[in-house]
Amino acid sequence: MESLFTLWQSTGLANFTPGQIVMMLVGCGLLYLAIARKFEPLLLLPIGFGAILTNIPVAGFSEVGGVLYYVYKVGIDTGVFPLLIFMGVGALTDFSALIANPRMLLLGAAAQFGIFATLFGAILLNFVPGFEFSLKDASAIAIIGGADGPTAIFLASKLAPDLLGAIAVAAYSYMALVPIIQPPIMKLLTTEEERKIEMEQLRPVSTTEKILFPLAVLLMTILFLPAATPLVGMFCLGNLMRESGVVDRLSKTAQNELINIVTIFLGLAVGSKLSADKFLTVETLGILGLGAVAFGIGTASGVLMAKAMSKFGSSQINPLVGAAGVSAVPMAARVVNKVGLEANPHNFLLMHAMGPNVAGVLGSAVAAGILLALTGG
Amino acid sequence: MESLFTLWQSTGLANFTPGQIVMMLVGCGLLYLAIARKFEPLLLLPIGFGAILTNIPVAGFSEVGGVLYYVYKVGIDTGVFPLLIFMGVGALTDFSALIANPRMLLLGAAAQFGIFATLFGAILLNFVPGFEFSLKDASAIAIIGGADGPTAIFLASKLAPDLLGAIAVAAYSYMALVPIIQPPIMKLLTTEEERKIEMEQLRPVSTTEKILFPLAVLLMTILFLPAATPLVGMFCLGNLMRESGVVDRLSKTAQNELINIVTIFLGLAVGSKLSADKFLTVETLGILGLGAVAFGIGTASGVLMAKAMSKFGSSQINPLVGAAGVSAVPMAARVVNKVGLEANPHNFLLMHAMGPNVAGVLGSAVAAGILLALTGG
Amino acid sequence: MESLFTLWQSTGLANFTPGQIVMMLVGCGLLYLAIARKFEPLLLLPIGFGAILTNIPVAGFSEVGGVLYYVYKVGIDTGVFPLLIFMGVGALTDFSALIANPRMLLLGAAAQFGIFATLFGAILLNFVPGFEFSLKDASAIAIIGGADGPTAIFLASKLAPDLLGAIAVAAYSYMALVPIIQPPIMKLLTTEEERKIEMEQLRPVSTTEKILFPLAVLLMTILFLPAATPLVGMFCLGNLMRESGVVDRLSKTAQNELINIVTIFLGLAVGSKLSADKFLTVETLGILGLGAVAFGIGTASGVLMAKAMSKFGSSQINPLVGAAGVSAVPMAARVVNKVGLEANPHNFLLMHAMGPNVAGVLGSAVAAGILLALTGG
Amino acid sequence: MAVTEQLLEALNLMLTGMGFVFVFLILLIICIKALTKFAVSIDTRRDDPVPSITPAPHAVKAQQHGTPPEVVAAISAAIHQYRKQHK
Amino acid sequence: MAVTEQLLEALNLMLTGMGFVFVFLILLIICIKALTKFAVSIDTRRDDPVPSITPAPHAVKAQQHGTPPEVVAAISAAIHQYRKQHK
Amino acid sequence: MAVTEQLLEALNLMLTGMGFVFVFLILLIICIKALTKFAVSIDTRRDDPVPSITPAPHAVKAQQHGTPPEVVAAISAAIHQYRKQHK
Ligand code: NA
Ligand code: NA
Ligand code: NA
Repeated sequence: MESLFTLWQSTGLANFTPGQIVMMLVGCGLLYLAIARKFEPLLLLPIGFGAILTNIPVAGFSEVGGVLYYVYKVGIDTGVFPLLIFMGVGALTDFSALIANPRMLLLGAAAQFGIFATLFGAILLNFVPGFEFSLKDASAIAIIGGADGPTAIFLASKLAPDLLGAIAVAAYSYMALVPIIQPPIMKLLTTEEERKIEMEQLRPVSTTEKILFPLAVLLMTILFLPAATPLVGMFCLGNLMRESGVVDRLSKTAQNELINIVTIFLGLAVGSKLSADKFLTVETLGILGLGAVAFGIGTASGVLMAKAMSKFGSSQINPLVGAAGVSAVPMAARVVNKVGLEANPHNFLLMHAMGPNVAGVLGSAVAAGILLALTGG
Repeated sequence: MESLFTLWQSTGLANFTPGQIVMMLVGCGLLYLAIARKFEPLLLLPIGFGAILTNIPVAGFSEVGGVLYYVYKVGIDTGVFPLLIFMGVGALTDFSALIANPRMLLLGAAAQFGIFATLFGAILLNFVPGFEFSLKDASAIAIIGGADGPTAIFLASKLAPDLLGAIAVAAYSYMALVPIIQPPIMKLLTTEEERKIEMEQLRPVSTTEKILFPLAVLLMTILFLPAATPLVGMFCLGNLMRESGVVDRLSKTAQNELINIVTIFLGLAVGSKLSADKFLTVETLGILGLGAVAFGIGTASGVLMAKAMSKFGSSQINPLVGAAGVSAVPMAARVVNKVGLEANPHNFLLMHAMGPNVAGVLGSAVAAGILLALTGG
Repeated sequence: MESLFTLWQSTGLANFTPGQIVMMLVGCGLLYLAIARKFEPLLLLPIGFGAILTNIPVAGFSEVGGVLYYVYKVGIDTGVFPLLIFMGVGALTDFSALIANPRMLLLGAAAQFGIFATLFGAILLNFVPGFEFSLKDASAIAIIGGADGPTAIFLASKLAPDLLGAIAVAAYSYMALVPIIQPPIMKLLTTEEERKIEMEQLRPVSTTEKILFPLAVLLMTILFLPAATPLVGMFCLGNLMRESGVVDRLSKTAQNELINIVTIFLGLAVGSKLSADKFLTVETLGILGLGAVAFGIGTASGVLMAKAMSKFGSSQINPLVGAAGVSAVPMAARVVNKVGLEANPHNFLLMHAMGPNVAGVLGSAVAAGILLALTGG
Repeated sequence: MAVTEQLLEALNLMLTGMGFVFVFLILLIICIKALTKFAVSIDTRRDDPVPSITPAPHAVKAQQHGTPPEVVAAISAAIHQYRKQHK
Repeated sequence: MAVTEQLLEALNLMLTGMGFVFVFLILLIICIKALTKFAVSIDTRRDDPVPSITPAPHAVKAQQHGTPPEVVAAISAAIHQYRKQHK
Repeated sequence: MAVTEQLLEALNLMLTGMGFVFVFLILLIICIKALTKFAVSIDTRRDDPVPSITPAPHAVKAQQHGTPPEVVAAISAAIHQYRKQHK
């Protein structure tokens, strides 16, 4: 009898708190988005599953000795996991389009206005009772506008670990929602004629240029913004391994097994931050709202910048490609291509959008570095 | 001259203890079983090698600063390695046969009687002078009857770390010996006619069912036995990655590189527990004896349960498939198939035995959770 | 304005020290050797990149909390990374040539004279003002003559962590320079006639011999030099996994993904030791000089030993194969083949050189064990 | 603790544990049966009931067609090239 | 800190940050243009300007020839063997 | 410690170390020769002496037959299908 009672006391049924149930439903929702809707499944599946595991009563996944506790400590607290993802993404990224047309970096710069406007917005929210975002919090939230998962996780782990779960979930969710968020804004800010603009074909890029590119990016970052070198440096390392052509076995491993292993654990660790007490707050609502605003502003400022460049520049630019400047690689570039095809069925913008797309990755890494340097990392 | 003496003093010859030599021979024996007899080589080879390394005098593999010390600390002490293996096994397991015929879970339940009977037996052994098993020790030993390596290692690392080496070696050795241990018991408890029974073909299972299955298993475990969620949760994560079809690159990595890397280190770390002072005790003899008993009882209760179900149930069941309920995937299912073919050359039981076989994995994970919950994890 | 000033203060430009700039140029030089000259790119590329990262001002890659700090702590301080590389190299090595002709071990022994002569030379350098090498330092430097990267890193991490960066860079650089360093010495010490000697074909080797070989090597090391068992043991584990044929999936992972992952991190961690204050010293010049001497003496003593064996032994030996005894697998063996072909276009020495080549790996691991045992690990 | 007392506890553990394992797995049987019905209702609502009540699509592809079309295409191209080279 | 003060700081951060991003990426544009010239000068000095001003060689191979020669060779051998076996 | 003393120690280390390396590797030579005899005796006892005194079986397969039978089978099937599709 006594052991039956012990057994009952150790069931989940006897220990659930309402918050845990809600958070498990949130986890199930993320799994639904990942599996049924195929929204960023590589991260939302492990995040959703981690959210379920961390909210299991008694089991103690995220308490000292629990497996998610160790994974978080080793991978997120140290900042190592997002950096390894960045190395892998660097090894997966082809910068040809950007090297061929470096002016596209301006679009990647403009789209970061989503970040800085959101930072301002987050502080504005402090006028609403219940919100008390510090500048660090606001910076970590604003980075959602960078539309880059590992950058968001890296910055949040440094500036606002308590908000990490909500920030990461918002970042990946909105990245998945890019095909829904971006097209209306793109169409609102452009005319049918502008969307029909065809761009001239990109010149081929030599191997030497591709090898020198990551080194040049790293050099600039070292000179002007060392705070961004963890992110940019690992990214450039991955890209150099890819383009140098002399360490193919390392590059392949960084692109596949290593990034896969880290992705599983990163997702679980982020999910482990989705505990009821940290997530079920009014701040999460604010973060979700601000994230949507950030994406919208980023898209808009990218498009407007492209319009300005087309007007004042030497060669015509289809303003749609500006929307790819938020990053969200390669989803945003695909959306540009799709919206472009709707206006002109012979207009393939994909390659042209890859330039601003990868520029957006650099841009948000630079923005993250600035936020780290100015709000104190 | 002096340095010659220093050199002599640092040789193995000058430092061997008899126990170390015996344990190295044990390690060689495990290597022999793994290489020449192909008995569970994936684990017995690293375990055997680890046993040799840990017993080298002077080298200090398992002392602070030694490589096996770190591997053990990081992987076994934390419980992370067996959980990662479980994730990989989940990604490797196809539950179709069980979903098509869920009553097979009863066989997986019955076979766990091997565990609980052995627990009782281990305490009975305390009447013999020299044995002083606590309830925790007895629970950790009994799990050998679960015929599942990572479950045994996980539970032993929590309840009886000192016995871990002997328990793991016994578990893997008996799993390898399944083709020798099970057939006589199976034949003793069944008639020729029973062994000839053909079972109706299993219905096909939909992708939706396969995706929902790991979630359902996890839900039940959360509700009724959170203590089992580390094992069951990681297993279900692996299976969900496999069946969801949206994260194939993660699933492939979990099934291959990740599980391989962890297997090497898990084996070495388990082997590092085969030091003379921990292994060369009368308790090890008891553990080896109890393990054999556990396997026998598990097999018998699985077969008897199958006979009962066949008698009282709606459709006929070949009682041989009950033997697969001990788990030992996929060896036990293959043994069932082989013994079935001996009685009826047209009777392919392999698919039917896969149901109880994977049910046995769940059953022993549940049993491990109960033992953790009741004897204090 | 204030934030502009903060931003300026956080740029690299405002914080560079001259030493950091010099070390970054050294890192660029290593990248150049790796990429443009293809000198040992698998290690020199990550080492060079790590050297750049570690010298970035403000970023703090190698300070507590920085990613290279963690990588170094986890992988080099513990000695785990070089041991895992050794396991992978063991899984990649085919000992057939050495088993068929075990006398080649004598060449591997002779070439280690490069190590011990350099040890003496390092102490001799103490007569020059500015040098104050301890016996431990001298031992760690001398191991460069072993022409084996992981052995050098392992020993340096135990005996002289401060010199690790310079020692590793010297070891890998000279290994890359083997095609330039060795041929003149080989030609100086041999006559045209000697270089034309053709050797009899090697007998085929049975699987059983190949399986027993790593166990025999391990046994000898356990008996006579346990201090070398970390290196030799992991090497033999890798080779046993390879040859046993029963754990192919583990062997493949050890040869590919695992060694690749570790190589990336090992390189970065070694590079992180190339900080200005540790590297830009007169000692580094001494290390570079001594390393060149070590390679030269090792090559010479291998060739001379081969000449002696050919004169006094039963069968003729082409003295060129002695040069492969320094290890630097497989570069040294290829150099032997090339120099042999110059003298006799029908003389393929590659297979014959593989024997002394892998013997050199064992020889330098043994030498490392002796240095650890005698100068106190 | 006296061995007899331990024995009683072990007996208790055996009965409770074995009972719980059965209860749990019986509940799981019920759960799987419910799940199957739920899955059928989802799949029919999606209006493609036939392919979904079969093994996973990729498994089908591999079993039925033997060789995936990309491989066939690659090999066709290779054969074409081979013939050109060996004319 | 009062919210207004925070707001001022945020505004400051917005302007400085956005400005810096633009400055940085404009400098990078200049840097890339210089890099391109440098790369051309390196490549011409190496005396093989034509192939180097094209995409990476392995990419070309995969796109132009469709099937790499090793695969063709392997398949040719396989077909040969197949024919021998099926005569 | 005076440099001369260190030098003596280094000399000592050189002689002891080099001697030990030779002794160790000579013992290993003896050990390998014994091992070879032992391996032959094992292999002959297993009654299949011929294949065992050759390189590892998988290596042989790859070298002799060129293409493993599974690949041949897969390609045969692919060709069959290809022909059916292109009739
Ligand atoms: Na971005
Ligand atoms: Na079981
Ligand atoms: Na060597």
